[in-house]
Amino acid sequence: MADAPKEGVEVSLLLNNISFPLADFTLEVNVEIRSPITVIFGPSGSGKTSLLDLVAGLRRADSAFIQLGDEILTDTGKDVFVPARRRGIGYVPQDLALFPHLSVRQNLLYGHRPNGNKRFTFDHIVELLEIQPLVHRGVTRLSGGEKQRVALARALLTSPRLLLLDEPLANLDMQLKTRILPYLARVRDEFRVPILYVTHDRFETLSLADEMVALIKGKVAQIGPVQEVFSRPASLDVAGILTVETILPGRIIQTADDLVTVAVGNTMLAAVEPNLPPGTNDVHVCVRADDVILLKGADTPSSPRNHLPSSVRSVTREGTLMRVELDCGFRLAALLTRQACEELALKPGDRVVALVKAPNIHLIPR
Amino acid sequence: MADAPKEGVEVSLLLNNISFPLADFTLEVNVEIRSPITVIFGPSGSGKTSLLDLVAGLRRADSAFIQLGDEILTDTGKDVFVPARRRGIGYVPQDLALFPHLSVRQNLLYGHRPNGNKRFTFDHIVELLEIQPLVHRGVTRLSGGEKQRVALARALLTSPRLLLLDEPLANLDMQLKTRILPYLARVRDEFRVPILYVTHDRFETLSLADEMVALIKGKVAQIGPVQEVFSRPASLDVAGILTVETILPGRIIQTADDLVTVAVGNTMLAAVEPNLPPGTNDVHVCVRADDVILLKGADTPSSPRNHLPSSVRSVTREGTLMRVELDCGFRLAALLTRQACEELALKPGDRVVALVKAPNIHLIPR
Amino acid sequence: MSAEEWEIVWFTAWVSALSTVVILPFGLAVAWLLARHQWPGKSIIETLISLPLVMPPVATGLILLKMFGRRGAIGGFLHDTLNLDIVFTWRGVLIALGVMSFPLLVRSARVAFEEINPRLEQIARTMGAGEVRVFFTITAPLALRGILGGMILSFARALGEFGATIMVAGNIPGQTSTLSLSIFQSVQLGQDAYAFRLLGVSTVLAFIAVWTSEWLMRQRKGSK
Amino acid sequence: MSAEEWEIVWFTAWVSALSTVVILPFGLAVAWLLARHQWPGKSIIETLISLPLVMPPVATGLILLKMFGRRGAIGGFLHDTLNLDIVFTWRGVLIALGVMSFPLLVRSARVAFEEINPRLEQIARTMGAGEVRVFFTITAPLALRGILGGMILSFARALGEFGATIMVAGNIPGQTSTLSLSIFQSVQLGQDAYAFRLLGVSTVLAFIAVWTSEWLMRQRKGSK
Amino acid sequence: ATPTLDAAAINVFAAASLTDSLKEIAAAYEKQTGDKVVFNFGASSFLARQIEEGAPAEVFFSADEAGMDGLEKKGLVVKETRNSRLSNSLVIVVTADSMVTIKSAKDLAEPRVKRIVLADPKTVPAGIYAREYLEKAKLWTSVESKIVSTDNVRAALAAVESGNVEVGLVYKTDAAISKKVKIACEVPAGDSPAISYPMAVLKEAKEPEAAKRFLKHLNSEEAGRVFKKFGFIVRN
Ligand SMILES: Nc1ncnc2c1ncn2[C@@H]1O[C@H](COP(=O)(O)OP(=O)(O)OP(=O)(O)O)[C@@H](O)[C@H]1O
Ligand SMILES: Nc1ncnc2c1ncn2[C@@H]1O[C@H](COP(=O)(O)OP(=O)(O)OP(=O)(O)O)[C@@H](O)[C@H]1O
Ligand SMILES: [Mg+2]
Ligand SMILES: [Mg+2]
Repeated sequence: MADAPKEGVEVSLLLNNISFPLADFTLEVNVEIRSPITVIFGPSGSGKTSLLDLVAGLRRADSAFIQLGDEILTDTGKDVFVPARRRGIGYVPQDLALFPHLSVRQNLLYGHRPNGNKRFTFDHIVELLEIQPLVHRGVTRLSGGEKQRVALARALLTSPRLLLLDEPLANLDMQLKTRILPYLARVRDEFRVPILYVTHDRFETLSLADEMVALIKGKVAQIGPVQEVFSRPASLDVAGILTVETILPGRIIQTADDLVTVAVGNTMLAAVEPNLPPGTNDVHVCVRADDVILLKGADTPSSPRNHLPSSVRSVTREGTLMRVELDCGFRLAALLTRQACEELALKPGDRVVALVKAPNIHLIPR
Repeated sequence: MADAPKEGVEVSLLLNNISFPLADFTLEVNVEIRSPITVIFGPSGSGKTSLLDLVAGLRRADSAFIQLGDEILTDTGKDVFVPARRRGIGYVPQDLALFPHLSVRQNLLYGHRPNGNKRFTFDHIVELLEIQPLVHRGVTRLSGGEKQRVALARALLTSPRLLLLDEPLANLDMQLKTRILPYLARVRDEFRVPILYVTHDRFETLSLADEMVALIKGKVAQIGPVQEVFSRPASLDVAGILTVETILPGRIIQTADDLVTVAVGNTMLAAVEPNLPPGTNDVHVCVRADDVILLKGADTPSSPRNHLPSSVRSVTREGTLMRVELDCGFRLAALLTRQACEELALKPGDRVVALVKAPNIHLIPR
Repeated sequence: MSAEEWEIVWFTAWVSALSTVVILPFGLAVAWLLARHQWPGKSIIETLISLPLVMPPVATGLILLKMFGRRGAIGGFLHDTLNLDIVFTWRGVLIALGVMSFPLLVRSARVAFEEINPRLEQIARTMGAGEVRVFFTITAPLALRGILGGMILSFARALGEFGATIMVAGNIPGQTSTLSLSIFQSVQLGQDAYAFRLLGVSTVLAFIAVWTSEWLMRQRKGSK
Repeated sequence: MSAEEWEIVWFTAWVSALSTVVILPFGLAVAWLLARHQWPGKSIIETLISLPLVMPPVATGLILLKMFGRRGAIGGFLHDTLNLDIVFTWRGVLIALGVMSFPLLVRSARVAFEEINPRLEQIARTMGAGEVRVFFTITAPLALRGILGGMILSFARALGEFGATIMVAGNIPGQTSTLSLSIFQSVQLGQDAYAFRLLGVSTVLAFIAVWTSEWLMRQRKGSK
Repeated sequence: ATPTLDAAAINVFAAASLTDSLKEIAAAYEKQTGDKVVFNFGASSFLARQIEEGAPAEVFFSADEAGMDGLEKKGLVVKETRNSRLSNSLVIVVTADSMVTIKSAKDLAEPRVKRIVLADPKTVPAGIYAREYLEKAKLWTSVESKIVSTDNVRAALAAVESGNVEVGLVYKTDAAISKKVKIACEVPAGDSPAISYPMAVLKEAKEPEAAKRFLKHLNSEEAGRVFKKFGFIVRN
């Protein structure tokens, strides 16, 4: 709120030395967040909600240093702990926590601070989130998705300087999602409100986020731009939560600058992997199914590209797409649009060529 | 439970004459469900949860006739109302309703009825849903996704003869989802337990469901096999909730058997639409973005296929895919894999040809 | 303390606890009916239940004496059939204490029942649990705090009850004499020091009850 | 009813309601402290608060008389500085009723506070609400049922209170005589019919209280 | 009435057993003199304690001498005004339809009498006198285990009414309260201890003169007639 409008959203959220014991492990985080929308991605029970609670000041860590912009919110070393009500942080918790004794309208107005921006008025937000017909109802008489929208609107209306969203769209239909997501982007851009966004949803992540933090068992397994994390998961665990479809054991045969040749079984693959520690020999070879292109017939071989003659093992529906399992000496999965699949008239037993660009083959040291 | 095992899951769930007033509209349903897994799909607040409540016997409708297999569960006309506890229906409600005073284990065992099938024992379900480390904890000390899994396991362990799942995977990560979905399919096949599945998620719907019921404002807008509903939404509303990307006003020029020629602006499109009411003139023309194929350069014109020379307006990320907005006299959206997009090296201003098969152009009377 | 005093303390603790336990099932049943069902005239029943609170204890005592005396309807029946005397025995004390604390238990339990999310009970039913099982495994445990609160109030009230007890059970040393009656007597005699000593004992009993209930709640929280 | 009886009814209703209202802020504050904070010796404070329930009313009355009498610390001070007499005036009745019903209010409110999902209060704080606002807009409304329950109990107890009142305020017709005291007197004099008539009036007052609280709860439900 | 004590009124703290008679006397007195008499009836021991704690009373009318003695020792009584004119007698009551025949107190010791109800023999005057009488008659040790004590007369009568207690020992004036009990026998005046109702003006009285006037009236012939009507023994 207090920030003077600058070019772009300048965020700086420091989460240093955080140590917070949970049931089975300790949440240990040490990151600096600078991107306007950061997705916290991680499997169920990895500590995402707990982390947001610490940032919001709802739980107290054993040790923590949390700084938002210039203000130190928590510093256990110096016994600094700004109470939740002075943090100016909007929070949509996973359980929503709507006030059951208040009407929708009263919920929305509870922390409402008009901030002078005509495009983000009460009426506008209520309209955008399609809450209008509900405003005079009690919140106990809402459907799951309606509750979620009210909780989101309520947090937005407090004109926060940081938004914490804990799976805010999990119960919404695609139509609403696709309408709300750009709006959140606008909140970031026009309002200059940075967002920490917890989600499991690839669609939401890829559509919205700039950076992402992969949290696994309370530890930050990777942090970086979304595309980078998706294409170059830092570890098998991260690859797992991103559902990288093909992960195979490989052995490095040769390294020439960034170009690495790996053997998977008897097949040689070319990979571009600048960051391998020297002396690495055994690696996991990761290939995302949507990085695999299928061709029938030959293709002009061009470097750096891997040509893998394969046979189709199975073709199955996966969401809107088709998943093709291939055998090319090892098992490889490819994702195609339904149309592309029909074009190729793929059926089990067919011979095809699978193309994978070298930069799309990612190596994780074993 | 009581049903003798037959070939395939033979389900018959009759929901007749249901009339149940809700806040803004009345839930009115009249369907017969015969497929093993039926997804109830509908926008937020359309009455999905209310419908499940009626089936489970947790709320009473003004009028309803509900029959599962041979047994009449509700018949308001004859004052029949089998109480919830005798319906043998497993329910995972949207709010989960875990018993907060019991441990995870006690929650799971609450309604546990071992049914002799070795592959669906307590241990097996607990392992599959990755609940093992949680069993001795209190349910208040679980993360959102952990709660969801416990609720699902709890319902499965009652060996129900019908499962009602209300967005059971909304808070789970993809990795878990892709592991649990096939399991639900197995529950259906091996257990012969039919499932009514409420979700907003296209991925879950397409991966799992046989039939789907599109519920809009309390009315069944469409019912049919999933692929059919997705490719031939019965109305604009249904097209909307399925997020059909392109919807344009068109005028029918000519009808020859099933082959219909429509004019959208100055462009003529060929559509295959067997079910148009005679005399229809004005229609909505619907094209799903993933039914649009893009080519650079020419393609052998083949019938029935529409060739639309267009220029690229924008290329944006959408989830795992790329969304390409085209101008071909009207606006048209196409969804491509990232690879395909890179292959074509698409950038705004490029000239491409958009291909849409006639059967993929769907007409809804205006 | 003298042996006689110990006897009084022991009797008081025991009869107060017993009265609380005895009224528990009835109190919970009534509270449940009030919380879960709507019927015309509910407010009237509620008012009737709170009567022992509203009436001065002597009046309650007098009514009980009339009912449970040998010439009373209930007392006469019990005397004739079971040769059981209620009034002027420890049973009279029990009844007086129970009746006087009943409204406290009912009101607390009722509020607790009403606060329970009905969804939990519904889901328990879908899992095949009948009303009885739902009550004992879901409703009652979830209302535990309120029920315990009501029991504490009842027990405390029983410890302090005087007016109805002396009416129904008299003050028979070694038989119906409770701490409260002894304190009353000492106060009347101006033996304030002694009265305060007995008060101290009452307070200790109350403390034990309060502490036990806190401990129970902590146990439950810890076990989760 | 005679004018005199009306006067008693009116005085009783008024002083009982007033005592309930007067103890409300203190009761809620104490209940909140007990519910929300852990401190060593909490059980002791709790026990002390329930003492007026545990002690026979006469003992409570005597202690109050000693404190608020002209020779007592508080009473003497008030008499000397403000020329205000407490005992044997309606103020004495008020204090006796308030003290006697205090534990009922505290216990009910405390349980209600403890049942509130702390998440709701936390989220209210993230929206900038300070402790006071959180209490009045979230905590208290969510605990309404328990608070109302406690108020009903307090009011009913005030209607029925006898032992402490007669000690602190005497039974002075037209001045400190409440329904309870009048009923006691009539019972003592064997005027049972009259006593029952007054009991009927008490019951009506209790009914009004019960019905009002039910109505308030319904209002709230309806408004949602 | 204003809810404070009226300074001009005479506040009389009197034993509960005097309620009816005093009310009648005061009604006439108020009419005659215009003075206002305000009563606080209760158990004598309570009234004494209340006066000790500074209760605003002009006149104390106790049911036994002990209560008055305590106050006098503490210097709260105007000594010269103290007098005891009223007396009472003890009676043994049984239920109106009782088959139990009690001819004298000696019968109380017999096994057919299982319970005897008294007002509290330690604190309530009626009980104290009853005990003193039984002790004097050498019966106390044999009946002590049968004693049920209550805190007031009505409770004692109700106990007899209930049928669970065969006999009660109460004041003659109180026996009339209940129509369901009857007097089985009276304790002869000579056998019973000297029952007396002392009255006095109190030192802290705000209206000592009015109080003395009222006390004088209570000692009058006219008042005596009323007391007699209610069964009291009036000594001259
Ligand atoms: N207890 C209730 N009383 C009256 N109306 C209700 C109640 N609960 C929900 N509604 C309304 O009924 C409609 C349908 O609610 P329902 O919960 O069935 O929707 P839903 O399809 O499950 O939505 P969602 O996907 O958001 O969970 C909504 O408009 C909702 O506001
Ligand atoms: N109150 C609590 N006390 C102790 N441990 C808890 C508590 N709440 C949750 N946990 C545990 O801490 C871990 C992290 O929980 P958290 O809620 O932060 O997970 P999450 O990443 O948000 O998961 P989800 O995506 O399922 O919501 C889990 O193992 C959970 O069981
Ligand atoms: Mg979470
Ligand atoms: Mg729903």
